[in-house]
Amino acid sequence: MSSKSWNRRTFLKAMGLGGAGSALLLSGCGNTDIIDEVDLEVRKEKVEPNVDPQDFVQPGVALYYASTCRMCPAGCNLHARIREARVLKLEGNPGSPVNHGRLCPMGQAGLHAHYNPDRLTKPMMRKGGKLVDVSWDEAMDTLKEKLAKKNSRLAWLNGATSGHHAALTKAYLEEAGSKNFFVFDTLPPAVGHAVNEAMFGNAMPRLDFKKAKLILSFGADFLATWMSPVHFPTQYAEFRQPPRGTLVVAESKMTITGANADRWLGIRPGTEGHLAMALASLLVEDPVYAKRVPKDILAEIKKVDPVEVSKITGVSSERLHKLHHLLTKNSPSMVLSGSSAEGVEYGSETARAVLLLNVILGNVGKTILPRSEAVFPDLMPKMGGWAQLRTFIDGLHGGKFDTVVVFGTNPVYQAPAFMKADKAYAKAGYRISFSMFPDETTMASDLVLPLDSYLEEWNTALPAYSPEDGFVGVQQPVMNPVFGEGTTRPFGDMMLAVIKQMNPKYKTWKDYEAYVRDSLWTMRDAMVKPPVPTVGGETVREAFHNQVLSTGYIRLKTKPARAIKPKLEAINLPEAPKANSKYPFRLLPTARLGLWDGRHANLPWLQELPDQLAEVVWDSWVELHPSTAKKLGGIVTGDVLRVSSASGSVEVKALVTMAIHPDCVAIPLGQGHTEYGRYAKGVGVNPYHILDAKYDAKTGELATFATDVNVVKVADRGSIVTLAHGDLVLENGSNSQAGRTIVKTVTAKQFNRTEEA
Amino acid sequence: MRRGAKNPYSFGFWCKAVFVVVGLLLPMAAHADDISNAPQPIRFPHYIHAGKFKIDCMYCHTYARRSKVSGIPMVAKCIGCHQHIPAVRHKPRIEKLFSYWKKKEPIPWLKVHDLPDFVFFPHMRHIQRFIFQDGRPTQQVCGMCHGDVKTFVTARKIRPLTMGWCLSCHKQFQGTSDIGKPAPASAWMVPTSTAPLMQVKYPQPAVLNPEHPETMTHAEIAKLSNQLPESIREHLVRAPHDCWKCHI
Amino acid sequence: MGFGRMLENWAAFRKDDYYDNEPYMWGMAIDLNKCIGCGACVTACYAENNLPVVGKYHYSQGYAMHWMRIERYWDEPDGHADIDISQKPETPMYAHEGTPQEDTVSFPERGAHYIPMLCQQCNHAPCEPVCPVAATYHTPDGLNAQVYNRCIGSRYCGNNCPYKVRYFNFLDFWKENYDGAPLPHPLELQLNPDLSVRSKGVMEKCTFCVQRQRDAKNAAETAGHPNYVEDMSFMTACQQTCPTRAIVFGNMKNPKAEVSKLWASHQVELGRVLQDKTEDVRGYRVLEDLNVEPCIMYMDRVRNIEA
Amino acid sequence: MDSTTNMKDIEWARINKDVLGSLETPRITFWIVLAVCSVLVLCGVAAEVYQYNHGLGVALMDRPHFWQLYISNFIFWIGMSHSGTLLSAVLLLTKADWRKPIYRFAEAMTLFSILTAAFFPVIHLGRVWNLYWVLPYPDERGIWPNFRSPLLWDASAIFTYATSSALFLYIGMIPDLAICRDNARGWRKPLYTLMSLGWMGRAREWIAFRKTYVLMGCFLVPLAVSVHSIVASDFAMSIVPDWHITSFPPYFVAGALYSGCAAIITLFVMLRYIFKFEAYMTIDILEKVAKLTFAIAMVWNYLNLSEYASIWYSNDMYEHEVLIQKFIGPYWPVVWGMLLCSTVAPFAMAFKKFRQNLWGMFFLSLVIQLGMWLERFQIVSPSLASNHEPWTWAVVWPGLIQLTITAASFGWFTMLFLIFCKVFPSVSMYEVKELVFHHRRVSARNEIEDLNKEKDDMIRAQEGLA
Amino acid sequence: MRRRKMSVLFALYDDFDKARDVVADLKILDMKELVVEDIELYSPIEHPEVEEILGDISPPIQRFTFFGAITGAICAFLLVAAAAQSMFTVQPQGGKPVIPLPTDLVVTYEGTILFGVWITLLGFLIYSGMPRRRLKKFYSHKVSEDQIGVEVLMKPDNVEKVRETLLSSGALEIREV
Repeated sequence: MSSKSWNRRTFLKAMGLGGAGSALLLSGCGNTDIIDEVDLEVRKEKVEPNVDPQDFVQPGVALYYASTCRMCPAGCNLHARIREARVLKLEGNPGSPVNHGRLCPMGQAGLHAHYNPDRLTKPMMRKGGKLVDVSWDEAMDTLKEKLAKKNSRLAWLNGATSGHHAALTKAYLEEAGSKNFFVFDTLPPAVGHAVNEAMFGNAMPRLDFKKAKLILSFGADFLATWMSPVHFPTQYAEFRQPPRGTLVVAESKMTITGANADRWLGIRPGTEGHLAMALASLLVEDPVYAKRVPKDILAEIKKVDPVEVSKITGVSSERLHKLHHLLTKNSPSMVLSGSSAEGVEYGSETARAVLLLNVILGNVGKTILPRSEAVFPDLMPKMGGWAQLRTFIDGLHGGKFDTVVVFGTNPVYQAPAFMKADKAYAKAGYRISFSMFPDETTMASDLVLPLDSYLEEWNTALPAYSPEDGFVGVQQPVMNPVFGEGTTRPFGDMMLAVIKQMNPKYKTWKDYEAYVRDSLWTMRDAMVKPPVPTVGGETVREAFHNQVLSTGYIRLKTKPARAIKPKLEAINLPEAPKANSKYPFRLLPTARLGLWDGRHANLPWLQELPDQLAEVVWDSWVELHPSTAKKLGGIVTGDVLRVSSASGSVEVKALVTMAIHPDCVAIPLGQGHTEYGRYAKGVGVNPYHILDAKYDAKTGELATFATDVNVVKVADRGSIVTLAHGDLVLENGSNSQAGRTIVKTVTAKQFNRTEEA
Repeated sequence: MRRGAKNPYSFGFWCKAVFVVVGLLLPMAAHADDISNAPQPIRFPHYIHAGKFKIDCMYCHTYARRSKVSGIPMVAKCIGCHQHIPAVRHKPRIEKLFSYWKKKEPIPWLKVHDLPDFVFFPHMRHIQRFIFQDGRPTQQVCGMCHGDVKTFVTARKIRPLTMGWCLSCHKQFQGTSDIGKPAPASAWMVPTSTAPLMQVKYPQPAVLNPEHPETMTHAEIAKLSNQLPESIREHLVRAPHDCWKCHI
Repeated sequence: MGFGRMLENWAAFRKDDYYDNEPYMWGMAIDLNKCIGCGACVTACYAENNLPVVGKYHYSQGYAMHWMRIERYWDEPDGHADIDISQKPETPMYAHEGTPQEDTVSFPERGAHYIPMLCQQCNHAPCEPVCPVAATYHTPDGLNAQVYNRCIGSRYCGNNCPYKVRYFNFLDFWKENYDGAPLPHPLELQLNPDLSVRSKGVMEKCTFCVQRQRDAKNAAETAGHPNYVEDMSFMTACQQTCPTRAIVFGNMKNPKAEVSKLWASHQVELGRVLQDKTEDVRGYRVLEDLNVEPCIMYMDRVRNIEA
Repeated sequence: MDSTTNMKDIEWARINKDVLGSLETPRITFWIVLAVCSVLVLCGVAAEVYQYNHGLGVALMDRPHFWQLYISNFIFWIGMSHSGTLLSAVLLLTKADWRKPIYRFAEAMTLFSILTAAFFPVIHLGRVWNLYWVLPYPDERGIWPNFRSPLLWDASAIFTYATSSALFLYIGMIPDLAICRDNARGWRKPLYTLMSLGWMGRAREWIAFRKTYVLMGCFLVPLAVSVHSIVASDFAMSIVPDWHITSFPPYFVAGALYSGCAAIITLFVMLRYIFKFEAYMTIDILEKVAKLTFAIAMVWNYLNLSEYASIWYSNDMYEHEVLIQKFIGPYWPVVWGMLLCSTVAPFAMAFKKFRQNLWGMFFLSLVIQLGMWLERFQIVSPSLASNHEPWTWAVVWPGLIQLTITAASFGWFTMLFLIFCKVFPSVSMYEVKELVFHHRRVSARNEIEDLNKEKDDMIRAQEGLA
Repeated sequence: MRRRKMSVLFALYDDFDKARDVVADLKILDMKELVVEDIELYSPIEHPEVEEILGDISPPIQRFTFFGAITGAICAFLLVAAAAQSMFTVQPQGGKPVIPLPTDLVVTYEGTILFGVWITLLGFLIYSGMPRRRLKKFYSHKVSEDQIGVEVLMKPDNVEKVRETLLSSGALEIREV
């Protein structure tokens, strides 16, 4: 699969032999241990020279390669630190506009995905009902036989994807003549995208944090799990510089964003829209704002009664007026709507109500900025959501698909129990899974193709939220396949091999690397500053590739964006949520920065990284407010509770915290795997499994925050493992500073006064 | 115990026992440390390369002046010369060398100078200091730690390479003063030649270090250094008197 | 020579400015106004410094080896009444009851208090004088060094550390990893060869990424300016990854370094217990009143109380 | 109640016979206790081996609790050693005769409790195999131990204390060893011959002996005080809240004497029973010891309360926290148990009836020792539990390994002590003889005075007749 | 003049007073005509009175103690403040004053006591003439039990006089060597 000519790739190969086999490398630092009696390997140390490295390769001196992070769709740009052909550390690419040289915990933990001991190393096929290892030849033959033909009954389920993976997949599906391409990813706010699309003409308009004086977020956790865990924090830092912007967060369960808010409004779940409408109605009393909305909607807004709303939401009316005052005083501002607000049956209504505030406040064009249309639409990120999974699974139930390919997502684990995803998947004729890990879906497949990690393969990746238009991140292998030649393979090589059989014009590319290099080369003319040869004796193409690869991203020329003309539609929010005596509490399946939607549960570092608010490690828990705990008969942290909804129940330990509304209980996402390797298997529970079948009316997305549950105590206090592990801390309830001034706080006024200069 | 009965565990008995045990252990201990007789994949004759042909150490161990590690020469380097030496091509070890090359495999040398893993020895610093600053002959400098390699076949560990041994040198070069204030270079540096410092060029990695601005000119450095306090400014070179220089 | 050193030591009796002539004095400034508590720094530290993963059971025993932890407090400390923590909280309606809740519900309406807690590299470090074998000591760079291969594990330093940021290898976490099995292949390939892997019975702690310092100094020396490392030419792992740039690290002997500027502008000075600060300047050092002289300055968390 | 009545008619020969008899035939209890102790020791060895192989994690300490039971045991045993010095040296210098029958085993107790205590810093180390690095010897690394560390002061103090008290014990035994030599048979003969250094009881020897003995006594008293002050400085020199207390050294010394006296009472009763020493270890000696104990108990209580008071009025946030946590925090059973055992219980000794009740005193002494052991635990743990950094507050109770090794230490001590009593005379024969001698003198003088009085009376009567 | 071999008489008494009397008698006898060379008392317990009987034989052990203590103080102080300092690289002093006074005091104190005790022991051994390889021929176990022994050293021709003196004051047993 790889060339034999001496280029950089082969340098990697030559270098990599040490890295592939063992840690015994040049410099004798391979095993690092403070006493020799304890050695990570038993053999006498060896020193293995390079065969024929490039001249810039020096044992003992670290090299940095530019690539792109694929731990989440945000697509941050990386610098990978290489020594002795092993990638040791991932840093952000300082030049990148996405992450400005910074990374989030997941980006750092990419190494553990890459070096994970549970990675699949051999292709597997289901023979006689169970998966057995097979040779690559056999696997590839089967793959070609299954895929390399016209087949309209083929279904392809993909995780959030972008760049040339997306392009290649699209190309293949066109060749195969199948329309069944589904993209499913849990966390990207599909409803919000749809509403943005309808309202502002773009799924994700650019947001200017620097300009905003006030950010009002309705459950948009933009500091952690809302699309870009790194880019938004970098912008947030600017936003907090003097003159310091104010952040107000209205949500039912505190997120990291809420934890950094100047004012956190714990409002009743599912009433974000009502709050927004109330604010709108207060605002439009001022004709300046009123004239920004068309008459019909204005009338609708005027109907809303703030006092009534403050009853519904639990936000007192003086607080409402204070908020109204803030909004009028700090302009331009920015109002964001997030997953927890949109995850209800009337999600798109809520989102529209929230985003309407931006229009009323005249933020559009100031902090909400337009985008120019994509230069290469095929490369644009495909986000997808529950709706597509739903159609996919319905199709499976209807027996519409005979061949199913799953790549980069894990429906069997993600989908709620009522969807019966596993049964549906079992119905498919032939199941092919491209995967790095033995996850639930993969273990249920017929043909399993072990993939290279994103640090081992060529690709391009576009960020889910791109700070600039026409930005393409480049991905290159930073080291050889960890498990050596003939174990794992890049997705691109396999698909290319398939397509070659269907369309000879793909034969021009030896492998996916060549394909990517060529297509990058074709982008050269569209680039803002095409690289020119700097070193003597370097052809233009060599110069292009070297510079693009060492930069790690390319910027494309874009047409100027057309200004946003908001299209407003009528908003019809339902009345306040009905009282539900059987299931009194609202279940909030909240995403964690770290485990994300569960795809990172097999990374030890992230399992050991305490949750940023609950401080719990290696476990699942359910959060309740102290008053709720009291109401349920004195539940204390650590008690085992049964959380049961109409469609199922889970048992999980309680964690009593004040940072949640008493009407709801929150269970974090990410745990509860039944497969997925030693670190993830059997840890915690998956709240998605007990979701009810409720869908957003407009977009048909699953309403993940709309499930009502009941909570009963089943067992007495067990142990719950937190960062502050001490019983003293737990018994003190909220972790208090006990009178010490460990963290001091000053007011924003003082801050601005002293640090303005 | 009955009087007069011969004590089987007499003092002499213990003496003998200890003697025997030590006699058994010593060679084992010695053997554990010394792997000079370890079977290297290729019996590389240093005495020919360094002795007969007087090839500079740093011609093969080329990383020594740039990196923490001296490095084993890449296979390509061996081939580079030997493909032009048909006279020895028939020798079995050369055949073996070429077989490695054909398979594009590294040669699994056994490590001879194996420091404990908590010891970090920067070759680069020592080469810079003794060869490029003092201008001493290479073989003499390398010989300080590696012995007279040009007489060896395969390399042997002939210096203890213990901490005391390191200190014996460092104390000497450190001068008497190690309380906070470093000794000026003149206090311990014995320039044996006035050869100008050799400029060592680092090869350009694929990308610069993250967050690393393009390297500054000496004028800029001088300007910046002038902002340092007077006492810090003068150019001082000194041997480490700080554990963290070698142990982390 | 020993005798000479003895005489010098005696001559220097009661001398306390040994390190004034040293070119480096590493310090840090952490802005709690920017810190969002995401934990990227913690993971970066795991990756850079060969920290073992201890697993759930050992974590519950308090054997966790994170050199850096992010503490999350809910309450406002005393003496900050200007922050109105006594907000009359709203009285929510329970869906399953018709009537408003009697007892008022209280939320942490000002969010959480995040503070990254790592070794403060004290200048009057309480951990240093108590080590029986001098395995922990003060480097000329003003760092609080821990020599792993000298440590015999008396754990006195750990007791004496007011910040409790010294971490002891209670078990051999590399031989008995999170589940009692040795570290599985290929995870060991990730280990950083620039510093050692600690075994059981050894105390360890944050080193300000001394391996990076060493490389930077080597580079500077090779470049011909051994006493000058450019500011930001290298960073600690936590600083480099911090998404909000809340952490700033540098050489405080260099007046032009960003960290020294921050210390100066926030009026925190090394070598004095009670800083004479003008009102409202945010700089402070945790547990300053113990006179341990930390090298890390924190800047107050900020909240807009009009909101 | 005066002991002269019974003491003076003891034949010297009988003294030899009784004490030497104790070396031959103890009660069966001796062997039972010995067996139990050796089993305990074996368990302890097993535990230590396990801990050595797996690391200290198995001892269930955690991050704030870097020190726990090992250190508190260390203090406990060091403390116990002090009473021996008190009885032998202090009472020797103050010429208190009643000490003579019991000071020998008190000294033995001193020695063996030091030997027991010396184990704990070693067991406590994370890397025991590098223990020798604390010794100041010129090694090739050119690094010496850090003498600033109170742990090294401990090392020096304990070394001095162990050797000195061993010598003191040995010197004091020489005349008795001579007696044994003269009467021993079999394997004991060469042993005693060797150890008695050819003592023949010449006047010169006696005079030199007495001088030496007194001089050593003068050394041992300040030494004992210094040793426990240094142990206290392990804590007082740190900045841990509620350790960093100026009054710790006297507090520790008082506590040491307190627990030591209790231990003496225990062993007193034990020996008296096992070796049938009723004639020498008389009830009134027990009562004297009890009075001493009671006085020391009051001193200790005073210091304890004054410590609380000083913390309370010091207005130091951190120390207040610890104090409160001590009384109402998770460690309350320990603290209240200590107060019950060693503050309330000793008041029983205020009553003469109780002081003279043999087994009552035995039980009380055990209670007091339990209390003092708890005291050591509540010095070490609660301060670490609620330290400066609220985030790391934690509670951890000692695990099985720690408890096993603790039990083993008690077994080890008792075993050594019993073996000593079996091999060497645990009652100082020559001093008892001196005691008897003086009592005879006194009674003889009384008789003579009586005779003179009678004579005078007769003379006066005759004068009256005349 | 050529010294003639001395002969020894060893008498045992059951009471210290008798022994004291016989010593007094021997002294009187010795005053009349020089017969007794030397007298030594053997007793199971210490009798402080023997000093004035046998004349002042008090050994100067306290001098040993004194010099031992001084030596110990000096050695210990040098160990910390000199040997340690000369061994220290800059590392252990960590930028702090290099003569830690409390430490010096503590270690010096302990050293003082340690050496003091040992050298006192030395003095004791020297002045009590111990350790002795074997006991004297006439040594009797009775001495270590309950009887007082009197050893008299004299010229052989005075043996008879002394013997009757010893017998006169009721010696239980007399051994001649």
